[in-house]
Amino acid sequence: MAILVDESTRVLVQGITGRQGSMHTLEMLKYGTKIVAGVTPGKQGEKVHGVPVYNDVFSALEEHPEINTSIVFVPAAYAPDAVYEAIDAGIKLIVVITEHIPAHETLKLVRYGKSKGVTIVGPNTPGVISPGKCKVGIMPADYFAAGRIGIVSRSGTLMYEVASRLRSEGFGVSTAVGIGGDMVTGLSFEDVYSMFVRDSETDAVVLVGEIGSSKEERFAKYFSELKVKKPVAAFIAGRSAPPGRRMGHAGAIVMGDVGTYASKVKSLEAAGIPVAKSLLDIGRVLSSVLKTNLARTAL
Amino acid sequence: MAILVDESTRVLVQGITGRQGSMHTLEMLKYGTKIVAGVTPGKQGEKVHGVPVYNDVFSALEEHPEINTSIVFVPAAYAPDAVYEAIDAGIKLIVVITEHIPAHETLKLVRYGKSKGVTIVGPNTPGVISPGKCKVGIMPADYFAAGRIGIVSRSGTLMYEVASRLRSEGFGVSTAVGIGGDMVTGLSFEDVYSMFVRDSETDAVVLVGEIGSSKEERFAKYFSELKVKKPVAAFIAGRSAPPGRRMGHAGAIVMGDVGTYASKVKSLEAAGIPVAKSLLDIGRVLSSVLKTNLARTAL
Amino acid sequence: MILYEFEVKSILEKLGVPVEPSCVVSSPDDSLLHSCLRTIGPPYMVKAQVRGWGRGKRGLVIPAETEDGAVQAVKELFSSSYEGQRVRYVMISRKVQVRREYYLALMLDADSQRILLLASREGGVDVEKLARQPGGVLVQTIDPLLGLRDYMVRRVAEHLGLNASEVGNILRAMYTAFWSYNMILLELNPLALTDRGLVAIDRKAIVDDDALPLNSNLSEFAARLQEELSEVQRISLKEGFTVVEVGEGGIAVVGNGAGLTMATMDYVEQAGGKPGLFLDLGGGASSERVEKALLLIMSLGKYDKVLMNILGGITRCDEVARGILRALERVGDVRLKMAVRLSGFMEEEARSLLESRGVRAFRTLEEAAKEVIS
Amino acid sequence: MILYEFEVKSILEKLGVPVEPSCVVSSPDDSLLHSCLRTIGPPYMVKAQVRGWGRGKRGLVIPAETEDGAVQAVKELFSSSYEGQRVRYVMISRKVQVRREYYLALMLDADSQRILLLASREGGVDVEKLARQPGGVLVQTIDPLLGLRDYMVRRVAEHLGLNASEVGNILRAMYTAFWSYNMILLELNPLALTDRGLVAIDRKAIVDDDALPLNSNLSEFAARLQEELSEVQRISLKEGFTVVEVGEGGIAVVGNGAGLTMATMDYVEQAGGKPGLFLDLGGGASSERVEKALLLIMSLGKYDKVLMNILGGITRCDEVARGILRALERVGDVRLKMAVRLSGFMEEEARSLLESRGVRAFRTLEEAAKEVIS
Repeated sequence: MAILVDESTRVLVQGITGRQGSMHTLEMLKYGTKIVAGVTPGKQGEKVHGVPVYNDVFSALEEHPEINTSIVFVPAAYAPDAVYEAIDAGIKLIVVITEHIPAHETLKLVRYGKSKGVTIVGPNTPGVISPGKCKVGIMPADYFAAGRIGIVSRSGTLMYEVASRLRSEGFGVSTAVGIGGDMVTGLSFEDVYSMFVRDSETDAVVLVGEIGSSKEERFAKYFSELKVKKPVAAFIAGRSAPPGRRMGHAGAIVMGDVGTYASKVKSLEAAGIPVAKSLLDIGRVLSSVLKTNLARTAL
Repeated sequence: MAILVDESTRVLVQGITGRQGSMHTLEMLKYGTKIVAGVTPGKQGEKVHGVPVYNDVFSALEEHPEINTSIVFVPAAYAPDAVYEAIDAGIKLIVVITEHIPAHETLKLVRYGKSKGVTIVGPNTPGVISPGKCKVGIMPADYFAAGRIGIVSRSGTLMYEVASRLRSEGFGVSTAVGIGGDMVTGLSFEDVYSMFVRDSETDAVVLVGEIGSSKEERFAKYFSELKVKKPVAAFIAGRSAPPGRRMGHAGAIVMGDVGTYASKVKSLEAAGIPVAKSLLDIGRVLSSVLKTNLARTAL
Repeated sequence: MILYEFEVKSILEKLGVPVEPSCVVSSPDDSLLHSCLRTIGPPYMVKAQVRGWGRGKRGLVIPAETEDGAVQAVKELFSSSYEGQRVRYVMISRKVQVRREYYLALMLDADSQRILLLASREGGVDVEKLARQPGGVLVQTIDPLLGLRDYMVRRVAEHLGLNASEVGNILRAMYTAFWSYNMILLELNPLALTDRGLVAIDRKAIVDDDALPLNSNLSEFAARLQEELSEVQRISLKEGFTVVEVGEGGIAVVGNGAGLTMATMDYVEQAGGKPGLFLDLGGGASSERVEKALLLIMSLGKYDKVLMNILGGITRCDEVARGILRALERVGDVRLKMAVRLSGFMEEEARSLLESRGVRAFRTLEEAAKEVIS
Repeated sequence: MILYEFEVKSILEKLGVPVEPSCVVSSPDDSLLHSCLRTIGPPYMVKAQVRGWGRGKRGLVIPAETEDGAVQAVKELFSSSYEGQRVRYVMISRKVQVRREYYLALMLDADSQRILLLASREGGVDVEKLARQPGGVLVQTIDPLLGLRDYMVRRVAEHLGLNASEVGNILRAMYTAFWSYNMILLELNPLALTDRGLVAIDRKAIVDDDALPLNSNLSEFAARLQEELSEVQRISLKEGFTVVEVGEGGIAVVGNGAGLTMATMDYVEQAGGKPGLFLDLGGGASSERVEKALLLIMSLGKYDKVLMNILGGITRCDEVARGILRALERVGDVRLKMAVRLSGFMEEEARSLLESRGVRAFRTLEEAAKEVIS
């Protein structure tokens, strides 16, 4: 099964003729991802690594109705429009690699996507990989061995680091999802975790967080109230970072004192999620949750 | 069971201090509907037929968290705002009695409601009644005997007429739903029918349509493609009406030749739905579908 | 309400859509006519302003090469009519050299409950034919919560083979107009490609009647319509009646609610009667409104029978009865044969009121109809 | 980017929010100062313009009853500093007679992924305290697809006990500003009730840095910020680096990606090292950007060790290696102790490039960290 992407994924690349789009189309093709079409306005008729290019998403879908996923490499100024087009054309999973999309744009976009039942991964995400099955993203595939651990991460390269440490300790990954590093993202930790809970190929989840915002605290609260769970091990980056600035009074009113390393670790541990205190510790912590929790959470 | 409204319905009346709002609050109370609060800005603290009035929906919900349904009597200029407030406050069923809300406003409103999982009945609807259980609307309750026939109608008074004919021929109603007479409405025939199909207390459905638009043709198409069905009998008003005007070329492009009495009857009959040619015929047609279809559609 | 072409033109022009020079006169003797013709310069297109479609086919658009020809055409058009209505305004436009004609429209589609943007490479009267070919007309859905996005502009420009920034300006103006004026339909047909770029040389719009009292942008147009209304239409608009002449019969069918009134009329026809007038009182009719409706019917002088079918609910039967009695009192010696069917809220009160004055009130439609058909 | 109060004031004023008369000077000798003081008239509030909060508590707001007092206050403020930064602008406002203070804010809430409208009956510094009481602060969610609706205005006005039309004008202007200037936060604190109605006498805003290159409404403010940047900040902004001084340690930690760089820094600290600088290269760093980052670190003269942790992906390891070598070449005689951990895309090429020039490249973070900590 895996989550979000697998053997049945058929991919459209938006912004396929750009430097990043073209390079990662090749990388994804090498990995075995089924890329069936690309879009760049004005470039209809061209091919990129053998993939046909269309002027717009509707035209691509007319020729390739099997497309069910899009990956977006379009620059920030045009990316929202590209995503709206994909949503309106009926694509239900859209992975937005683009960084530096203004938060207001993303806010509207994500809300619109949700209103149409569309899953948006990102923006500012490395994407999604289900090792051995499909990669819709820019992550180096080598770090990700196939296996039964789900990874969900706010950060890109840190996700690779964690995956590579898991691999070196003998753990493989069912699916790894970068939710994206921006203020506003299409998926939350909760969203991805709930997919892992329903996935028969995932035994446990590694959550990779970082300081700032209250995404981890929210997940901890959600997790503590869940009835059906799978074990979770967490790692939070930013333990040594100096305290950041708050957003005036409004920040204090809305967020209170959350967002710090201490607050995140406290929330997660209180919810029963052990937090690896060092990158070197992740494998050990994961092993421990797998042992202690499997019995009571087996589905 | 019934659909949309039943014994568990707890109602908020928006615009409760107005003439219509107040009069129908009384009528609904007499019927046994559980009206727990009303809203009129600036009238907090008053009572209407014993029902407490609040300034806004949020305040009403704070005091009466059991509210799950709202009925709106607010004049057209302010009605959209009232409905947005009810949606944002988390009420999941909103019956909009108000007529003459501009179509553009309704279009946005209905789309917004759908994006939040809210069911909007109307606008320009007589409302919903599940005889013997609950009435959230302005229909004269006497016309509706309790029973196992679902009614869905575009028209208000014609729905009463049909219900009263059914009653006089011994049929009772599980729930009667006025979807509303406007161009844009929250519910379609398909939406209501699919609820009736899932309702264990409904054996068959009477569809009351009229000329104009293609709502009946769309229902016929939907019905013909359904796997699980309950019997339907239809009546269409406007057989004797002179042909109306079309909306320029755009109308012809989008709608073709649909919307006429002949087109509606043809579509419905082709889908296997008999159409009563006269008001006097509805009971007979309903009896016939109940007999012929029950065996194969029993759930 | 269908807007006049010149009204739509003024809206679009304000929003930056390229249009041809033109002016409008309201009579053949309009003092502005000659200065107008001189300012615009030949050749001309002289166009009757009508609230509807199919003007070209009816000879209501006349090209003219000279000032004299245009004056002639203006005269001719003012003596013409359109669907029984005299022509009240004539527009004189500079005739534009057209290289190609396109079709662009926005409409509120009741069925998909979305806004549709329609675009065709073939403008003018062929659009409907073209629509039957696959790909002939591009239909782009616009979500009302999202609005017009750049990708939609690109698709339309692509389909038409036109410059995206020029098409974008026009589409954005159209979309703004569509919302600012509560347009249910806005058509540019044709949108002409000329040597100087795109020009919208004909344009039509329907605005939502329900927006008239609420949207002040529409007051100018509503006031113009108001002036043109017949007495019947004026009263109907004011009272919220829907009145339609449906044939040559002598029976006026009155009901509360469009569906019920239609069904009543259908029944009359099936039972062998000849309906001539359809009058929907609308919801919650007061005695005053019922009285006005009946006086209206009598004033038309064409109907000798009235069948009134009222289901009480938001409407009170006793109010209806009072209205009937007041109307009958007002006109005194009545030739009108009247059958009333009343049911529902305050039915008994109504029945006794009517019968105390000798008006028969029936319990069923069948009985009442029999009375007027026989 | 945090805007200056006077920048926010100009935005709000244009949108019709009532504000007090004021002017801004950029030095105590500003030729405008005296005419400004005369135009405004006493009494005055003299306020340092800073990019941050807590100005009042730090004595950076000085009331003055007379022109001389104001001149004195201006001088004093220009010789003050705020978080290590000198004060560059001082605003002189007419002091307003305040009957009551309120708090109004709009913020983009990352967690609920909605826009929040916050309103409190108590303005000024008590807002945070008030927020802890139930009902102390009204929090109204605004759906970005819907926008500000009248019912929200009514709720806020009700909560504050103020006139809905006055509050509505202010809220609508705030909401427009919020979107037109990509504000992540907009605070009116306090919004003052005076004898002449509501006046926004202090205001703060943060705009989204990602919008700076895209939203031309922000260019004026971005240009002002640009002038104030240190060399390090200027280069960081240009190259897309995130640079933070994190302590007194001598180790500069460089990584590609914020999460990875933070985790690297965490590891260094846990292993007993003392990080002094955090530098995130961002995604897809080219050799030029890597070179610039290293030159930047060296130019600061505070760091004798660099730990670079690179996971290839969108970034190519060989590009990173080339950047390192170019930086080392440029500075010639290097005192810097450098440990590089490389992994991923083009790792082997990178390793051989580096090692051919005697730079050690490690396979694991542990090894690389050991090198700089020891």
